[in-house]
Amino acid sequence: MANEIIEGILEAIRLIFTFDPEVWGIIEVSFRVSLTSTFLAALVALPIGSFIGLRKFKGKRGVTNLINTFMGFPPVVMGLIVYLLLSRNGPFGTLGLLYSTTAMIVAQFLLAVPIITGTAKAAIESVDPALKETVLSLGANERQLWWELIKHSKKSIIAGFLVAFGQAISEVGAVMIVGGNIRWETRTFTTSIVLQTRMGEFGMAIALGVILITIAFIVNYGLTRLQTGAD
Amino acid sequence: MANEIIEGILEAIRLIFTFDPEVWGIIEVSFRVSLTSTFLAALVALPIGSFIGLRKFKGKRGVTNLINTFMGFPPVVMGLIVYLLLSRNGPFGTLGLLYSTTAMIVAQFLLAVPIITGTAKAAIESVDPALKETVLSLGANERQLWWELIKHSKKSIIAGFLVAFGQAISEVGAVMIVGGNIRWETRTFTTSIVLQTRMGEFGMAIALGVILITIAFIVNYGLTRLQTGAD
Amino acid sequence: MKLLQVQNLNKEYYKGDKSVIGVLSDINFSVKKGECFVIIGPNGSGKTTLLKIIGLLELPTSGQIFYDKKDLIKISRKKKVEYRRKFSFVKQKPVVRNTTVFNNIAYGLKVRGIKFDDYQKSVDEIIKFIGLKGMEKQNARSLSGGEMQRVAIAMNFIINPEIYLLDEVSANLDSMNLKLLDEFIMKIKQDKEKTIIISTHDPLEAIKYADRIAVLNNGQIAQIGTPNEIFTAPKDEFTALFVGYENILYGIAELDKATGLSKIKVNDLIITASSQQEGDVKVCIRPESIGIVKGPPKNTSYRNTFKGIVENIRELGNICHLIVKCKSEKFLITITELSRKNLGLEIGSQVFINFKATDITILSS
Amino acid sequence: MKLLQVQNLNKEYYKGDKSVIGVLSDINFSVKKGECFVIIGPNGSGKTTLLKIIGLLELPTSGQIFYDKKDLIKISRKKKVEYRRKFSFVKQKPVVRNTTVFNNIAYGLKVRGIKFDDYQKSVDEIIKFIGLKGMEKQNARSLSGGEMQRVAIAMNFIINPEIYLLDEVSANLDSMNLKLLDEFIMKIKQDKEKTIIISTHDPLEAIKYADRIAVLNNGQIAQIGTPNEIFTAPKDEFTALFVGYENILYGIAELDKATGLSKIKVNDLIITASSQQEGDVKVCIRPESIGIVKGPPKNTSYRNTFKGIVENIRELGNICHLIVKCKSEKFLITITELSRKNLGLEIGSQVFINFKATDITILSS
Amino acid sequence: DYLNAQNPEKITLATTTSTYDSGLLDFLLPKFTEQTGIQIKVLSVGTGTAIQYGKDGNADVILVHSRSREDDFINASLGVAGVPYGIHRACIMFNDFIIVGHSSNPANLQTGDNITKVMIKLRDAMDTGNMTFYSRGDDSGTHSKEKTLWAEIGIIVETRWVGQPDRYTETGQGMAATLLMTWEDVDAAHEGYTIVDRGTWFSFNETYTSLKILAESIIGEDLLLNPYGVIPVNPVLHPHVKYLSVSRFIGFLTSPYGQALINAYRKNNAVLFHANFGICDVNSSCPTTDDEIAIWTPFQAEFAGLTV
Ligand SMILES: Nc1ncnc2c1ncn2[C@@H]1O[C@H](COP(=O)(O)OP(=O)(O)OP(=O)(O)O)[C@@H](O)[C@H]1O
Ligand SMILES: Nc1ncnc2c1ncn2[C@@H]1O[C@H](COP(=O)(O)OP(=O)(O)OP(=O)(O)O)[C@@H](O)[C@H]1O
Ligand SMILES: [Mg+2]
Ligand SMILES: [Mg+2]
Repeated sequence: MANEIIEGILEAIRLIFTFDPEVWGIIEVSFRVSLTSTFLAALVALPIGSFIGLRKFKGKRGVTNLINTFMGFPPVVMGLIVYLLLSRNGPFGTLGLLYSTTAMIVAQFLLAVPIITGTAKAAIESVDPALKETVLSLGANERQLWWELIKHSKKSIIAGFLVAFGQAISEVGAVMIVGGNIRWETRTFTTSIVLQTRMGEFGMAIALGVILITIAFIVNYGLTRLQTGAD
Repeated sequence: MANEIIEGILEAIRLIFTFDPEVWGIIEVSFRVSLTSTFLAALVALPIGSFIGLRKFKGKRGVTNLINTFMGFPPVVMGLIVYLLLSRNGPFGTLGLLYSTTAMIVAQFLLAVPIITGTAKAAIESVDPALKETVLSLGANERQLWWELIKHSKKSIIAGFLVAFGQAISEVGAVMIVGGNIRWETRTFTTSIVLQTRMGEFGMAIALGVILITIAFIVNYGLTRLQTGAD
Repeated sequence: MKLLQVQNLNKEYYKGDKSVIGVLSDINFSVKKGECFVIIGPNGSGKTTLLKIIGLLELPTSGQIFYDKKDLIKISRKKKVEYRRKFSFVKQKPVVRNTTVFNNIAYGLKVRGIKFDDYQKSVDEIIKFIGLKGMEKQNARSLSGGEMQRVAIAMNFIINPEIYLLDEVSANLDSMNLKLLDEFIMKIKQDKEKTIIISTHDPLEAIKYADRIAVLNNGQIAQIGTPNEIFTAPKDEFTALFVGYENILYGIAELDKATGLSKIKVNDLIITASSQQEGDVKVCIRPESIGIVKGPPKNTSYRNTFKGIVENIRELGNICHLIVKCKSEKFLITITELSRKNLGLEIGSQVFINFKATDITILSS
Repeated sequence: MKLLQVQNLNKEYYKGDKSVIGVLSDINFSVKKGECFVIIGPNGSGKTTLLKIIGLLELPTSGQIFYDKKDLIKISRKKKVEYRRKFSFVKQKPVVRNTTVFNNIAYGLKVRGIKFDDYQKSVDEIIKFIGLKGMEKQNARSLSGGEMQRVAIAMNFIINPEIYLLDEVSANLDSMNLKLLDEFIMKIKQDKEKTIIISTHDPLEAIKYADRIAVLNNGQIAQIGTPNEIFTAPKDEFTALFVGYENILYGIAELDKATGLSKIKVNDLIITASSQQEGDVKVCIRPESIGIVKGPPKNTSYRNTFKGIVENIRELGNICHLIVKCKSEKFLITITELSRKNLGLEIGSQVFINFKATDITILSS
Repeated sequence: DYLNAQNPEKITLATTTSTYDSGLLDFLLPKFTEQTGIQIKVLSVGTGTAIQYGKDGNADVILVHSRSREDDFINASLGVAGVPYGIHRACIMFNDFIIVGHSSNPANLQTGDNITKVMIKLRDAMDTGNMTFYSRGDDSGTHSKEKTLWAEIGIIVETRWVGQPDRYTETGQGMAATLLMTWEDVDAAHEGYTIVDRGTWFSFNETYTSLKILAESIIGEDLLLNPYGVIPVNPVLHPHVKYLSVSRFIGFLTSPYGQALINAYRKNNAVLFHANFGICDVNSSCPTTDDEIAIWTPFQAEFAGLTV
């Protein structure tokens, strides 16, 4: 036990400082795919989430339920669905996107949207209605009101974003299926870790985990500054 | 494409209504493990998250960063760590917990704790400080204040819980490693889906996905009532 | 010209136990352009609800609100923003955005698409005016109660709306800042294009600002009229009890350089006041401030003494209300029953009324 | 006995631009058990901050607060809860929990571990008392401004603390509910075990409730004294300008059954008032309400006429302040300069002062 | 679960995905349980993991197909303090590897090409950019075999096509996924080839109809054979393992009854595995030693007389 973990940490340090090109490639793919997908998801999910949070409409509870359910959509199934769509005999087969980082971004995007939508909705709903009234009475239109509420519930929204990013970067089922874990191309930290695990190289798997966590910590440091910052 | 999905849905209906014992066993294991782990995680994470959210202390930003990072802890790595701990030659090997649902609960619990902690912290921090003052001035002690703030930020906290549950029920890396995907014992929806996918049974994989999503919807329905309820 | 017309307005809420409670019922009134309309009523009478509905922040259960003949209740979401921009709304409990004083005050202009360079000066000016110079960069959430109230006022006044909705706007303001508010409101009243609707539970505030007053009781309008009508001739007991009594006279003030006092011509009376106002004014004299003497008083500090006839007497326990007519003006006077008996006052008695120049309130109108 | 002692208290905040601003500086005072201590000051003078520090809701930058000789600033987090339970704190801007009126009012008792059965009756009673019967189940967030203020008051009064901290407690209350508040406070004042600290910017409120007043200006205490000291002998210009002037006399009232008026013995004077109070009272007579006549007045409605000697004259532009001593009491009187000249008043002149029974305010003390 | 761990009537088998996914174990194990009452928990994982589980004592017995790593597993000098991780390997069956690719066959593989020729043709086609070879790249039995084949023509894949996934794609995944990726690669310029065990191939040949067998073992050549070995975990190293029950299990697999069952198993009407315990000729890859045969023979008695 202790062996593998210490061995893993030492290996992690070695890999980082020898600038192993394969490891750096994996870092690049992992973060590019997960950051892109989460940001794109935020672009789509924030408006949707806040719309649902702001408005009252028939069937709101149903929609809420659906979002909550899709927060737990199994990545493997999402991977399968995206695979079937991009497969050579699927509807988008001719695009030739399968086994590319684009496909991985699509899958993670679809997984992140409900998470960000759900947390944004809850955050917007938690805002004091008096603030909403004040902003409206000052002449804000819907878009401006929306932006105000987003700013106001920044903390919870960033927390939601971080959860989604965390899930994306640590997710393996979907990227494995649609990305193919192709060495030098679509291999990410997690698919790599799975591979090492399958090979019984637990030490190496942990080394990769250590590197991933370390870099994620640095990335989060930036995002967290937003959260604990100005506010 | 359409084939597999339609086939999957039909198969899902058939499996549910023929009361296929294997499928029901899988349902039982999946939900028992994920609900238990998420509830236990909430028990631990709510106090921690609100403590961090409530108090000001040195190194708070560091702790926040750490929590945010651990929100994205790769399940596979968590699986490995728990494996190493519970392994026969690991520190807790004599308990013989490996390849049991208990081991799966432990792994998912560890994954859920940071998610719930992080969202609870953000939710508690979003509460109007004036409410905090009022509650304190009425003579609430720390525990009572804490409970008040939790109730107040119910929506965001439930959203965080739902995210954690969603991740748990759809997670595959950790349960695969520590549970072993043993038929009739530790096989869950997700490990089963992976197996079916590996075997090229995409229709069956999707059928299981459909069932999982449907039941998750029903479970969430209950939890969501809390969220949109009284408040 | 009726700018705003409220018709058959009703508002109901669901109580905790799901029973329906009517908060406003069958409200009808209209407000003219340039008018200052004050809604006065006790706590819970529905003032805030009414203002919120007018400000398009809440929907009525039924009824119409016409603005320039357009029914505001029925218009689309998008149109509502457009109309909402014609209103400003100072809330009873001011809420500020979690940002600096400057940004809060500038917000209304910013959402209207005005650029920083174009609003910076006017925001700075209004900050100075409300006495918060030097606090521009302070987070508005950390302001004191009165400071926040002033920010809320500035926030709403800077957008220069058609109609000002002011909900208990003077709450939390100390006497000095109240004067500031008076200045603000008087300035708006001078602009005949601007309309003001104020809610208050303070009769003095109603007198100060109102061209017309609506008395709200339990969600219904008890009386609408000029301040003088309301304060000297309340239609029902509720109004009488709630608003109290006050003599309100309209006149033209001139400053007497020699004495430093104002001479106010109210019809055929000349009233002396220690305030140094000029022009059109409202003269308020509390019924308790006026004394009655039988013979013409001499050698007193009372600057104002008029001869009159007791027109009416209303007995109210140990005190009574007299209506005394002096030339063409009527005065309401409160004295003790004992005094009345001692002086042998009856309807038709001739008396002299007395009040001090220092004991009247002059408001420019 | 000094119950609470505030020593060398300072509070600084960081402004937006990180510069430090002192909000309270070198505050020193002590409050006796059973006393009603009023802190009066303009907006932003630091009243709320001071109350929050006393209520252990905020930490001072430096200084001590002794409660029964124990320094509250230094005690542990846990002990703080214990001491906080000796205080109640009605906030300037009431905040209620997102639950029913009943639950809000009961909360303070609930956190003290009292069981539902034991508090239900008293909560119901206080709800009735504040006039919200029938609204128990309404969510307190949906209450009107005045209703919420009353809930906040009830919430804090029901816990029966040692010390009541009331921050601008009358804000948002209409005249009827103000009377209710008066009743509440008077009831507490009768209990000599209970101490009250009130902050206000309204001099009349200070007069109404205060045993002693501290005038706060810009974070510093300008003057501490009895209402009479503060209102008739303000130490500096700020206090004079801010609190204004008022004659406050202490006496014993007796009801005269025949006339329905009160006779109030103030030292060697008997003052007649139309209010029907009895017992220890405070008599407030505004300097503007008192008139001066040279000869003894006859046949007037002025129930109160006293002979006196002008002791002092202060000229203030077109008006002046006279101090007139009638037997052993001194009165501050505002008249116009013109009147003074006309009457030829000088220090030492003999005059008669006049004021109406209906024009004085009687407060039980 | 805790109780079950103490119960000798339940043993844990760590095996590679190919045996489990082919359905063979689901066919065999109930028959064993029926006879003995011993239940078997199957962990179907990668070869490396299965071996690691064995080393860690988390499995009682392993079933894998990677001869060199099996040898290491039972090699005393590579164990703990001279004690090997596993003992008494038994080779119970084999199947064979085939090379599949798209029917357009840009590498122009011909029936009858011997394996060396096949590998050279593949290398040339890859070098001209006409095809992509999909390698599992996961150190599995299949991957080891593939590397051996390249080594036959002097190629060390770790260095030859490094960073050229257009020519040599390492999927790092299981056989099914690799086969799927081979099939999906429709880029006419470089179509996919891969090496696959016949068992897995029969699970997919009806789905991936554009893939064809383009090369297979010719008689007398054992390079493409794929023998499976079963090894009990050494009870000296891990006293908690249920060595007795494992021995009965191996007795079952090696017994005539077990061997007949293996031969009888069909998927898509094809025989996937050939039983070979104790058979010693070139075509069975002859892996079992006499010692091993001697050890397991007594345990076969229990299953004598049973027929399929
Ligand atoms: N959402 C609501 N649900 C139930 N009752 C409500 C709601 N909003 C307001 N009310 C009730 O409607 C009545 C009128 O409220 P409103 O705020 O208009 O009073 P107000 O005249 O402004 O009083 P105040 O002077 O106290 O501010 C109150 O009794 C209040 O409790
Ligand atoms: N967190 C803070 N940061 C910076 N300045 C603050 C903060 N809190 C209060 N202040 C400033 O301290 C001063 C005193 O505030 P305080 O609320 O005590 O005034 P107050 O006497 O209660 O006034 P009011 O009558 O308006 O309620 C104000 O100028 C306010 O802006
Ligand atoms: Mg109101
Ligand atoms: Mg204050």
